[in-house]
Amino acid sequence: MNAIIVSALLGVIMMFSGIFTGNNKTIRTIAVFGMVLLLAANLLDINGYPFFKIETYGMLLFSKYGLLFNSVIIFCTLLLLLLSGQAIEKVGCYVAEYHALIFFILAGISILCSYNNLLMLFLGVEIMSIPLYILTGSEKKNLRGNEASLKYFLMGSFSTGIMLMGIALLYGASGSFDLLKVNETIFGGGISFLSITGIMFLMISMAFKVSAAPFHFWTPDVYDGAPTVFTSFMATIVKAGGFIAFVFLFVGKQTSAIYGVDWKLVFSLLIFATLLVGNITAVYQLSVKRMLSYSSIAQAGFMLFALFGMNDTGKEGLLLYTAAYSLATIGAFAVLIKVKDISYEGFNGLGRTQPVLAATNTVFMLSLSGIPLTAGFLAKYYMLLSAVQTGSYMWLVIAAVVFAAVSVYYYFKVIQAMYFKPGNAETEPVSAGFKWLLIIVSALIILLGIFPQILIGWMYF
Amino acid sequence: MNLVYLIPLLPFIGFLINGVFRNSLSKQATSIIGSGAILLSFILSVVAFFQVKSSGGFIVSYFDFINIREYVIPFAFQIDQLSSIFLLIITGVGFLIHVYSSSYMHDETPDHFARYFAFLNLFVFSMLILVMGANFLMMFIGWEGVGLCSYLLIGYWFKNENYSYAAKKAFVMNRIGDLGFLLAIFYIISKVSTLNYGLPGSAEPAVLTTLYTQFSGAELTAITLLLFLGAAGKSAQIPLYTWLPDAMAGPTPVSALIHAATMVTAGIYMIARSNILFTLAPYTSQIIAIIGLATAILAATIALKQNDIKKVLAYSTVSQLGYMFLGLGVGAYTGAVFHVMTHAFFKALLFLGAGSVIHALHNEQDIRNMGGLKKYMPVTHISFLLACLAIAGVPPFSGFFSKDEILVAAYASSPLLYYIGLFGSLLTAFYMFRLYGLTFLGNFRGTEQQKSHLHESPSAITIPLIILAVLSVAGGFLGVPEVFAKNAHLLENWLHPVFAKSYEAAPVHHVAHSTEWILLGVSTLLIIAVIVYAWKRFSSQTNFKQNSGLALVLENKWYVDELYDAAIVKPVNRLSLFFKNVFEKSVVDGAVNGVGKFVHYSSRQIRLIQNGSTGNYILFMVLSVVVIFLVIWNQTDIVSFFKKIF
Amino acid sequence: MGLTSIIFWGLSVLAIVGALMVLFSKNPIHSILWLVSVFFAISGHYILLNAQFLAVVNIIVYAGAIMVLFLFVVMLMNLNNQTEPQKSLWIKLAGIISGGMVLLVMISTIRSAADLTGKQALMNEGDIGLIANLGKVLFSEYVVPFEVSSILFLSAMVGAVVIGKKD
Amino acid sequence: MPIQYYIALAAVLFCIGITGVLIRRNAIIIFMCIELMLNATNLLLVAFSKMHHATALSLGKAGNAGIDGQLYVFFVMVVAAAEVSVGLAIIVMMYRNVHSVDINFLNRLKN
Amino acid sequence: MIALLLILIPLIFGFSSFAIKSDGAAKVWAVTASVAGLVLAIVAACAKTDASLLTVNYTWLPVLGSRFALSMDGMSKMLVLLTALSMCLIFLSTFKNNYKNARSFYALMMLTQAGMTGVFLAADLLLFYFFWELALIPAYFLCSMWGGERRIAVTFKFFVYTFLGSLLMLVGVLYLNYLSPAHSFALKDIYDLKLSAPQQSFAFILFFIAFAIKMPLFPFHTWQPDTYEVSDTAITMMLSGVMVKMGLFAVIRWLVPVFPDAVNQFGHIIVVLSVISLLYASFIALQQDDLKRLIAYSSIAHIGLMSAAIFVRNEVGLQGVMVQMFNHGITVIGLWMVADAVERTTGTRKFSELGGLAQRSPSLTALLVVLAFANISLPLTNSFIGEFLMFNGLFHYNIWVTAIALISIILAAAYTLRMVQKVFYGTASVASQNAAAVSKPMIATLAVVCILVIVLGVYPKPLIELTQQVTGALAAKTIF
Repeated sequence: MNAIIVSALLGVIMMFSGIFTGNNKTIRTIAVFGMVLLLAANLLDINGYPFFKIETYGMLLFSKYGLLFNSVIIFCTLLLLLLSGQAIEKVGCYVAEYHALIFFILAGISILCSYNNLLMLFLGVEIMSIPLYILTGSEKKNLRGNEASLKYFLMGSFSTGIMLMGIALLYGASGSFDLLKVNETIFGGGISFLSITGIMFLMISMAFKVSAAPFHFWTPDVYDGAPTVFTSFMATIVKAGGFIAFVFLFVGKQTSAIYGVDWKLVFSLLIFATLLVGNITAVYQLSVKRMLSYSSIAQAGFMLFALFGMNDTGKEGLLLYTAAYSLATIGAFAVLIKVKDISYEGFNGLGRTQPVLAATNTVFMLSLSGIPLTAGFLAKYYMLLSAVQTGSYMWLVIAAVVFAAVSVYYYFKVIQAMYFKPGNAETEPVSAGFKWLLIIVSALIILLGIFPQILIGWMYF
Repeated sequence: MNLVYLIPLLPFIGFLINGVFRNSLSKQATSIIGSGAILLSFILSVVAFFQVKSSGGFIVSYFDFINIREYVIPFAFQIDQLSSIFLLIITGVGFLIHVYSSSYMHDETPDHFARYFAFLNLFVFSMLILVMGANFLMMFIGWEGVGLCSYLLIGYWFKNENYSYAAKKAFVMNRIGDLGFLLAIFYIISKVSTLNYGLPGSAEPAVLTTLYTQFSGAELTAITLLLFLGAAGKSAQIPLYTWLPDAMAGPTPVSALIHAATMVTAGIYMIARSNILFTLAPYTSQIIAIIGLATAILAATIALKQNDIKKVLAYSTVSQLGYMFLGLGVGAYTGAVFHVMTHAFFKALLFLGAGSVIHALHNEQDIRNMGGLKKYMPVTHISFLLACLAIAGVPPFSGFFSKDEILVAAYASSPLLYYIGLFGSLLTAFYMFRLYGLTFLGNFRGTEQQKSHLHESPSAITIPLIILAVLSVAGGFLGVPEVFAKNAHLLENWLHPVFAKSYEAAPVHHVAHSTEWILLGVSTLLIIAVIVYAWKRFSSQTNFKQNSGLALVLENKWYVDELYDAAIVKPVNRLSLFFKNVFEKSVVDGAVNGVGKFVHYSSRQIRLIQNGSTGNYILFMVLSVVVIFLVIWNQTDIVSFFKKIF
Repeated sequence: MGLTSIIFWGLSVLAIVGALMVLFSKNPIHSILWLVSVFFAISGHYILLNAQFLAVVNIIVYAGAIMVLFLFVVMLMNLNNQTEPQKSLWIKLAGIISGGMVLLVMISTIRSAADLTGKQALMNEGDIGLIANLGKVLFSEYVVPFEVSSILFLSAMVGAVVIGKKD
Repeated sequence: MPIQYYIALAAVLFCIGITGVLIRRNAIIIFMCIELMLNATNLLLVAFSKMHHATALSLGKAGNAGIDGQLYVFFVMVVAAAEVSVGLAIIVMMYRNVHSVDINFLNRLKN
Repeated sequence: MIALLLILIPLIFGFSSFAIKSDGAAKVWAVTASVAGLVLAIVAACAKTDASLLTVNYTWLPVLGSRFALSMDGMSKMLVLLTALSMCLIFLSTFKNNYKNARSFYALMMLTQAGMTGVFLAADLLLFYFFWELALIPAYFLCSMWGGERRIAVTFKFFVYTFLGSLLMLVGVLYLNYLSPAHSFALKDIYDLKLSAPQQSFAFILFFIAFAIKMPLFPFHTWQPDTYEVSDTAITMMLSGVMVKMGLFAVIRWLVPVFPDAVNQFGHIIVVLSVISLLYASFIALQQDDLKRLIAYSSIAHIGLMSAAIFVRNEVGLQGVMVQMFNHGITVIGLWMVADAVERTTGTRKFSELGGLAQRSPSLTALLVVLAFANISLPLTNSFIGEFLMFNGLFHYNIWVTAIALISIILAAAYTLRMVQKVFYGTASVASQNAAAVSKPMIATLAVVCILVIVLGVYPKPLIELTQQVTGALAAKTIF
């Protein structure tokens, strides 16, 4: 609860800060401190110090897992602000509003981290999405931004419609929106085609939110068109929000074969399609930004394994995966923002001109491609483990690793460009603080890659 | 007895010194070290010989070469009657050739000179290991070692590409034989878990003394055939003989030492050593006899028309080796070893003599450009003549005794073998005296410049010639057949322990003395007749017309090289090129790259779906929704389908 | 067939026809007006189902506010028959077929849903749709989502400002 | 009324909405079709709400049973309103820049 | 403790090497580290089985059931020794070479060393996988940064190929972990697994592909000649001398004992594949025109034999493989040194442009000849014992397979001698005439290699004794 209220309040504060000060730096400082505050509030919540005692009538249910997930998300947002905060200023003149929207989105994600009612799910998803439409189009004169925004909006609303239809059908089958009751009715009763269809629609709309193929079409275009800093935000934090919502719908219900429906089959097809589209299409991209957006699809394919496995390993793994993936992607985008030319050629020779950027970016790429000793590896490991633990669908696991090998192709192209190709990559001026921050992020990635229990252990202490 | 290890070690030390300090040693020092080491070895060999004589053979074991749970192969030397004879031949002839070389190779620069001696020493070392080894693996070590040295020495003049090609050919062809040898070794070791020969007469479990009884007949045949394949490679028998004539690319003393006197007889040593196995495998023995004889005849026919002095000798060597195999095949092991010994003397002599000639003529090797050297090089001439007589088998020269022992044994086995063999020895007499006649008789046919430089070789060359000539003449008396005198066959008596088991297993058929007399008489007469004819014919020949018909075929060695080239070398190379350029690139790597290209291609295709049109996106999404529903409703079928596949 | 049924069928036909006309009107203004009529029909259904509050809200919010906003925008852009882009026939056909397939999927769901047989929607009675009841529940059990939706509005407001304000 | 009728009606409207999204190029019309889809679900929710109420009535514990559905509809309308405000803002912004609302012109971002 | 130090030394020295400013200092630093490593490895190899000295077992990933467990048996000792020795030889022989950005070069070399050492020491499957990859990544950077023209593409192929293999292995790891009742990765627990035949087959294939790519075995070998050709020779030495042994090691340590039934089932196919590999590579080597490619193919051939000898599953063959792993490493490093010397002095590797180098550098020629004959496993060179035992093992399996495999010794002689002939013999080509002098450290190191070749060839007992126990234990467990 702390996180929802604090982030909403901080959103309001940010809104007004724009009125009281025109200084972007001040606004950013406020935002960073606000974020720290938010993180602290959420951490306190985990440790059993909620600020507010509000009767939610079962609308929200705070679990350690959800809160922990939320903390990871907030922490990543904090890093994003620290690393790429300056880039937000360059987007447009409504810096305070952008920050406010970010906080509102976090409020939505916080809801998604603790919802226990399909209504809260719906509201959370919408609170998360609507500000994003705006952030995507925040570069108002940029036609690509406009286009991305409109595409995102149209398809997002469409998926909202699908989600509502699903919820309606579920309601029809169960008579309630309460997740527990829904589960009880539909997952415990006899065969109900109404609820199967409902769940399918819900699943499809969630798949849309996490950009799982074949509902991923918006992703590359929107990520490409949006201002890079917000792409980074969307690809990591928002995607994580989508996943946590998705996971709460399915995981932990032992739903592997309700009504004789083998959900694994559906998920396996989704995963396969996602991995295929994400990895294969990323291979041919010329722009690193677009590559990263396809990469985010590909990574989503791996994250979907948590839903496929529907077991605790999957949940733990998703937490780690989110952290690993978000850290690396935020870092990669932070570097990307600093590089003037976002095509692969723009990275040529970065290893010489900006060794720290190149080295840390290498760590990010290694983590994304799942090389051991980086968090990305153990994250993938957990995901595959959760799939293997189901004892079937080994073909999917093998397909996944084959696609992981394909993913190496495009991630390593960046490394190749930075170190092995001749060139003089031009960057914006880079401050020492930025470099140190990047180093810290890489260190975190490696630390998580060696001792994942420092994160996962929190679930159980 | 503890000094036995010095016999091979001394040459090895010589090799090391000459090899490592080749840039700082003077030629004289090099030759002293090189020859001295062999001389010391020789002396020690003599000591060893007398040790054997006084107290029988002995085995000295140093350490476990291979020591695994299943078997132990010691690094051990076995000095017995057989190996001591070979020791003497190797070190003795080896020493002479070292001395000879110190003069012959004098034109080389010091470092190459040292390299030469190092190789020569290394060769002696390997050869000694070969004959001293107490088990088949040790023999194989030496076997390969001599192959290596042969390679190094044939290719000694490495600037000449043909020479290094010949060296390579020699080594590779030997390897074909090694394949058989190795397989035989595996066969033996997997059957009896040891490779030790065992001392003759000893009861300790060893392959050749006791354990051979464990092999079945078929196994023995297999093992012996494989061993013979090895022997055929090393000793230049059909079908693996073609390397030997090419090996004449090396310096002449090398040809004398390695490709005539010692290394090529390793095959005979091997079979003689494992005689019991061969005796018990009559089928193999027959094959050996036939192949030996065939080689003898084939090589002899080729030698008839060769014009390179060394080539003639090379084919002669092949031919003589064939005789030795014939002897082995018919069970005349002593005869074979005897012939090895006498052959070592006279063939070394022939080569050294040829070397002397070549030296005098400044590397002229074509006998058509020689002639009349008799008066310029008397020592060489006389020794060469003696050697020719010896090889031709004129009594009482050494070749007579040894060759006749083999032929008589062949007769005992089958008269047909004898007749063919006799025909071969007539050919031998003919081509040897053709060689002799063209080289030493008549008038000098070379250039004036050569003529002006004609001279007898220095003493370092002539002294070995003389010693060898003496041996060629007198060596035969070590094995005087029973026909002449009872128990005069010293060698037979000496070697008897080694071959005792064979003689027990298959008693040698003795030809009646009267028959033997006839055989000896007839063969001697025929040989002398041929010699006289050849002498007459070639002492005055001056013009050499182009060969045609059979002669041309003979001159071109029955086109065997060409046949091998077309049937084996070219196809192999073509296959190799096919693998390298086509199969590897297009198929194996093509598949790998194809996957990469396919990914690229699919990437280009799949991204076309992402065509930017929102309408299409939504259309795809809607279609996917429908598909997913279809999947859900037909999931049972789909799941069972997947289960079938995976 | 009672009055309720007649009204039900009448409203349903109106809704479907209206919906179809939204699709097939060339002129965006007409589309909007047809959509308004659909909303009215749906509101009629709400009344039929005795959900008066929603019926009213639907008319006020949707038919009133939202559709007027639409109308406003369309007029602002001066869109009409001539400017209206048309998709090619094939695409249209594909769209219709796809939509039809989704319909098939949904209809077959209903037909297969055994647990729905005999279930009736309560017509013209039941007071859960009355504003008093709704209000009570909304401000007790549903107070959290109610408050949360304020965040949504705030963000939408901020968003509209960010997007709409001239730089 | 049998609930199937309502579901069918909602499904028809929903699918007409989908079809509209697919066959129109005008962003505003598409958006309207999406609103149509939302309304179809709203209708369905209300119908279900009444269905559950009826079921509860028949079991004799009516109370506020089924009221959730109607409240949900209320929230959907709220959200829809917010969405419309943002959506139209985006469309207008787009129109300002390219003077068109044709989604087929939205193809700068592809592949 | 030593086990840990063996990994830590190259790791720490490696990372600190990045920070060194001067290239010369980095060189010295690397040599120091490698010598220290060698000393440690020798100490370890000589140590009697003292658990506290040679094993390490720390908690690492409790949530996954993996521990940081290292242990050293004879095979590990031998291979660690090989690694340390190789690095020493590599650094010393290339002492005169100047690499651009030398500190990174040496740092990455040492990191690779740490990874490889870890692979040989790991007693935990997941840890093994970690090290397996840790060895690969720095190697990738090395190959991509220092080497010939096409290095980026070629190295990338190498990387993706091996990485794909490791990922398949990862699936196998997961699968084993899933099947293991204790969900443990410990070597002992993995060995104790009771798997059904289909389970074994499935996991076996996954592991085997990974290892087959690493070894490499026909038809997974195509990355290898390219990579060896384009990367700098110092790196090639490491790859070919040590890294390919990882594949063999892994087969012996993690494949054969774990999946006896599957090995039984697929063994025949793999033996055939290995023999094909052996002959095929030999055939290709026969007509190679590039010195490095020739050595590469020759290496494939040798590895093929080793693989065959493993899968014939008898103690003799296995013992041969053990010995040969070490000896092949030594020999092939020597050959690469020669290749490096040739390339650096003449500037070319093409046979068509070489020839007659013997006149220019006789010492190099002499040393090459020793190595060439070691390459064709002449007796009294180190390779002989291994090949002898392996062929003997093969013989136990099937005489015809052995006979066919033995053809390779003929081919080996043919291509190796052809190489000697083309590069060193004949008349001196332009490139040879202008050849620079070979550096002193290179000659000295080569001499050391040659001495090792001979010494181990004459007295292989230490190697056999070092690995005998492992072989016996393995044989007892799986024979077979």
